[in-house]
Amino acid sequence: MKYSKEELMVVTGAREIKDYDKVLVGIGLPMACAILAKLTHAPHSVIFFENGVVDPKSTDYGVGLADLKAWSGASYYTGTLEVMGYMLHGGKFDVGFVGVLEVDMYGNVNSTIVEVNGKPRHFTGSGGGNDIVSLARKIIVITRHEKRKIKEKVFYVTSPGYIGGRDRREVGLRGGDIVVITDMAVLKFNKNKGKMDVVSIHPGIKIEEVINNTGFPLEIPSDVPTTPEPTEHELKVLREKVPATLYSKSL
Amino acid sequence: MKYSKEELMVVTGAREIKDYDKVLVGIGLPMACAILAKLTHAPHSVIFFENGVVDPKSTDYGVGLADLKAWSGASYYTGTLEVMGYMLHGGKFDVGFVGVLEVDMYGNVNSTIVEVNGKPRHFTGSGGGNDIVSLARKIIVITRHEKRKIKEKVFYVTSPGYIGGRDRREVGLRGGDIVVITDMAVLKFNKNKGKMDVVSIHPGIKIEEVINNTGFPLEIPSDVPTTPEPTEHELKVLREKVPATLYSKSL
Amino acid sequence: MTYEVESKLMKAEEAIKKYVDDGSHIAMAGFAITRNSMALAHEIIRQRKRNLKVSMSIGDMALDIMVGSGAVNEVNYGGGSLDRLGPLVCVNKAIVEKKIKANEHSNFSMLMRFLGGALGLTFVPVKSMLYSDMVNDLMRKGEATEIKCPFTNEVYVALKTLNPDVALIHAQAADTDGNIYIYGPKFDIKEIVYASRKVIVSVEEIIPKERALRDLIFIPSYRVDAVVLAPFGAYPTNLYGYYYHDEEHIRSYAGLQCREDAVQKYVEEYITSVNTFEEFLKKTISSDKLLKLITLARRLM
Amino acid sequence: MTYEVESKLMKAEEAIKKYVDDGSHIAMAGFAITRNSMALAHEIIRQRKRNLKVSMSIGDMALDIMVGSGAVNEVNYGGGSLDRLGPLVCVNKAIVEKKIKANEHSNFSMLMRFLGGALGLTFVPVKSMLYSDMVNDLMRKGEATEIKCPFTNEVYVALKTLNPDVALIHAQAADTDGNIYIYGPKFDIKEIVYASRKVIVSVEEIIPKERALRDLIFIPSYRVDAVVLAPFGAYPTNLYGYYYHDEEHIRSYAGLQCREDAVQKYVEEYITSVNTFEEFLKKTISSDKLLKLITLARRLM
Repeated sequence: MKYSKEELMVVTGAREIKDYDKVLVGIGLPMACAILAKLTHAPHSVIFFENGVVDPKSTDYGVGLADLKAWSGASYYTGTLEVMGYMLHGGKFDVGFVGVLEVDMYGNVNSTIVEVNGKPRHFTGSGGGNDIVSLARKIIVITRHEKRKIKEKVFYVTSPGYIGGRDRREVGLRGGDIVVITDMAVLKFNKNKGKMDVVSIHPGIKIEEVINNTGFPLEIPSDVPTTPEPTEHELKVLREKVPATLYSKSL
Repeated sequence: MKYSKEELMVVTGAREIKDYDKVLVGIGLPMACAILAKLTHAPHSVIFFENGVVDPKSTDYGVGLADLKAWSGASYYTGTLEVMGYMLHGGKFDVGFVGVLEVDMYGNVNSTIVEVNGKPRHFTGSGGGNDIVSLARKIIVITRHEKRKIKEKVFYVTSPGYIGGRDRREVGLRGGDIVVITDMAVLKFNKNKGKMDVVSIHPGIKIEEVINNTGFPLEIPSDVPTTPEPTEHELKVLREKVPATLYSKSL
Repeated sequence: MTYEVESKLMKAEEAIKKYVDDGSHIAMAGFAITRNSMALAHEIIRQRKRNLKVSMSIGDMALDIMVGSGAVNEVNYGGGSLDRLGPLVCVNKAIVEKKIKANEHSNFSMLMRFLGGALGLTFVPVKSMLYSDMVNDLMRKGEATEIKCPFTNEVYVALKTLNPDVALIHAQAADTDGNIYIYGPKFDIKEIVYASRKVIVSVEEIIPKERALRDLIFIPSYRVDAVVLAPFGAYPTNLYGYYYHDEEHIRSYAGLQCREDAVQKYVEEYITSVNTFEEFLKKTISSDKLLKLITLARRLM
Repeated sequence: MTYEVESKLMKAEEAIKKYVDDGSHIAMAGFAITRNSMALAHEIIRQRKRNLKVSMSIGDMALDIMVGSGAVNEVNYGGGSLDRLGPLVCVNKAIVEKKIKANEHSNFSMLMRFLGGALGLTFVPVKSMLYSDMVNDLMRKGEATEIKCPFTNEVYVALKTLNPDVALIHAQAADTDGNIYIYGPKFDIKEIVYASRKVIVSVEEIIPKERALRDLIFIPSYRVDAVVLAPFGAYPTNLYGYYYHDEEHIRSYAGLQCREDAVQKYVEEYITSVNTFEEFLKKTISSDKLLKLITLARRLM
């Protein structure tokens, strides 16, 4: 069965979610991952927005976390204290997704400010992003694979990764492992190398493409694993039940 | 108009409450004070229980804060975080009443444990008492005037008064002045003397009676003020509208 | 049709077996003579759990009878009583006789220890308890210390936060999705529920989701591990909107004065000689009195 | 018959005059394109308040237009946007051009600064923001510092708490006793309301106390200083259960890119050339569109 790169990314992200996981998401690809997981292998997972919306069941998630369309069918409405405090800061989120402008070789995330043509340009800022990266048990970053996005050093550290290439817990952070899912590969932190490293390359993507589109040096062995393809069932559920507006053309 | 000593105590306590005050009470004499104030000079005062009941309007307050009778007609139900946290610890209570087993010359309050016939006997403990004494803008203690209750030194400091006779703010406490209303007199802290002192004696009570029934030395001048008597209006409202079970025979 | 709640629905016996061990740290949210987790406390006593540590803001009858039965060896609490029906006879006696390790607090200090635990903090600052004998004792035990505000240099008490193994809550209702409804004052229920690792909620009734108002959900389904259907599960204490307390029964309990033989007799007569809380109710309360308590509570809503 | 709410009921004009001064510290609880305190923000701009400091967890359109109009010189916030309808054009530009002092936080850090303020603490510990450039900046400014847990020695960020002069909240309803009802997600409204010295709440409607459910009260009457009746008072942003956002209007606002002339024109056209928010609505939105936004929001409840 053929599939788009976005479909592969959603499936890859969904597989990071286990049954009964509590998952903190934003609208877009992350929400598609969470919905797909819930409709396939993780029926008891629970989806949260940082503003207090729990387990919405909509057909159209609109333009973001503040869109009433994204809240429709929620099982519970609460507030920031309960979601970001008791759940996230309390160590109860298994998976958190974050959007990024840039991510670097230490997993540091920038969602605040970048240089465009040599001039600083300010974007959204942290929102719950820093909280998620600092505190969720597993952090998933979904991004397009480009040199200007996957860098040696981010322009601004909104959320800290593996500080100085060290284990996150060692330096007092509570956030767990950071998984970067791009349209070319999956990257995780490699303890021995002290930096982010490719753990699998998507089907059809060449090693050189990944190296050439990454802003820091990567050493990828020729026997690097291939990212598992979506199953027919996953693709069927994704196409039939997950709103395409969440992930198609969303890169 | 004749009145009982309990009636005088209720009226004296009620007068400590100003209009618009937020008042934290327990069942018994304190509740009678709060209701009387609200029905006379402080119609906009708001009455709170530490468990989250706000402004009950009952005809029978039953046996305590946990009696459903005491909650009847409440305008709002919330929890401990809002009442003891946001309101009390947040510095928003103008008046707090506390029950005591003993109070001493520094205003220290014991509601935990006393010696009975040389053996320790444990009672209620702090509950919200310590929080009130530590944090309310004005603290009112209502007690029978006896040597074993108004002492030189309490057996156990549940709630701190004027530590070592010093100003409470100076030592880092946030609670305001402590007013002790007994069946004989009103006592407040005297900065110059560094201890609790009589500010007025109830009508008909002799100076010697007060001195003899107090467990620490008092110097009471012969021109000590007399506690103002209840007005006819106060007595009328008290007798007609405040449940007598709250204050009669409650000492 | 199956409902989500069914996957968590169990008898008190099973819930206590599954989630409470000897030595467990238990949190409860009763308050004096209201909303006591009585059905769950009875089951703990019936299963003869030992060396329990109980943390609660205001001690109640459930705590007292657990202490009286010998199930408890440590208590974190903020004081407590049976209101004017009596003192916590067994707790008070156990403290004086040093049969339990009692860590005394103010009400708000206990709340903050739970709040901090819920928030994943390892300490919380409070202004309560400064210069009290309570804090002196807690400091000796390593549960508290002094801390200064790094900005103002103001002195605070720093308290260790609490993450009990299991919370025992008695609530008015669950819905068929497993969400919990708490009516009336909320005490510290939310903080306890999020501070604790596991959460057992006994409820008066299970209502269809369609009849429940989403805005009234107090504990979301995802936070609840076991739902125990226990009508009159707070008896003889009261439950807002559902039943008034049984003054006679509580007074007679308080009258035992925690004399060992008397308390043991109470435990035998009412708890260990029966198999379930339902049997206790059947044995203890007439339908006539039950209806009176229900009617009065409804009138007081 | 007079109702308690009447003593606090006032026009937006009066409420802002009474409680907001030049230099005031304002807290708001909007979130991107939902529940913005738009009627109150318009009034602030109309009264040409200056040098305001605004604190809010997630920046929204109300904040952006206040910054764009020149009313604000300092912002504490946790990031923000108009969701995918656009960025906070004026806030982003003002930060880059250093026209405002911007103190950036994470969402939860802002919440904790409010929670701490509500609790009367002078500092709060958080694990968020460690090793970030945000905390470096906040430390330079004296708003944050590092602190260690006195029990575990674990490192935390200590944040100064916030006690804004006035909170601006937009709510669905007040009742005739002056209690406030918030439906849908609650964000950080409770913490902001208790952290702030004064509280202005604009509401869609005032409902008879008898029709209101006491268990749904979210802000009690005693905590509210002014109630402003402002139907559609969050427009063009949305309000749960009441109306959907006006995508066209917000997109066109975001399209101004905060070019000075364009924003000034927007402010003149929609805010300062009218006397009230009602006039703005009359001028801006057709009854046809209004009904569509209402209908859609009701369907999405």
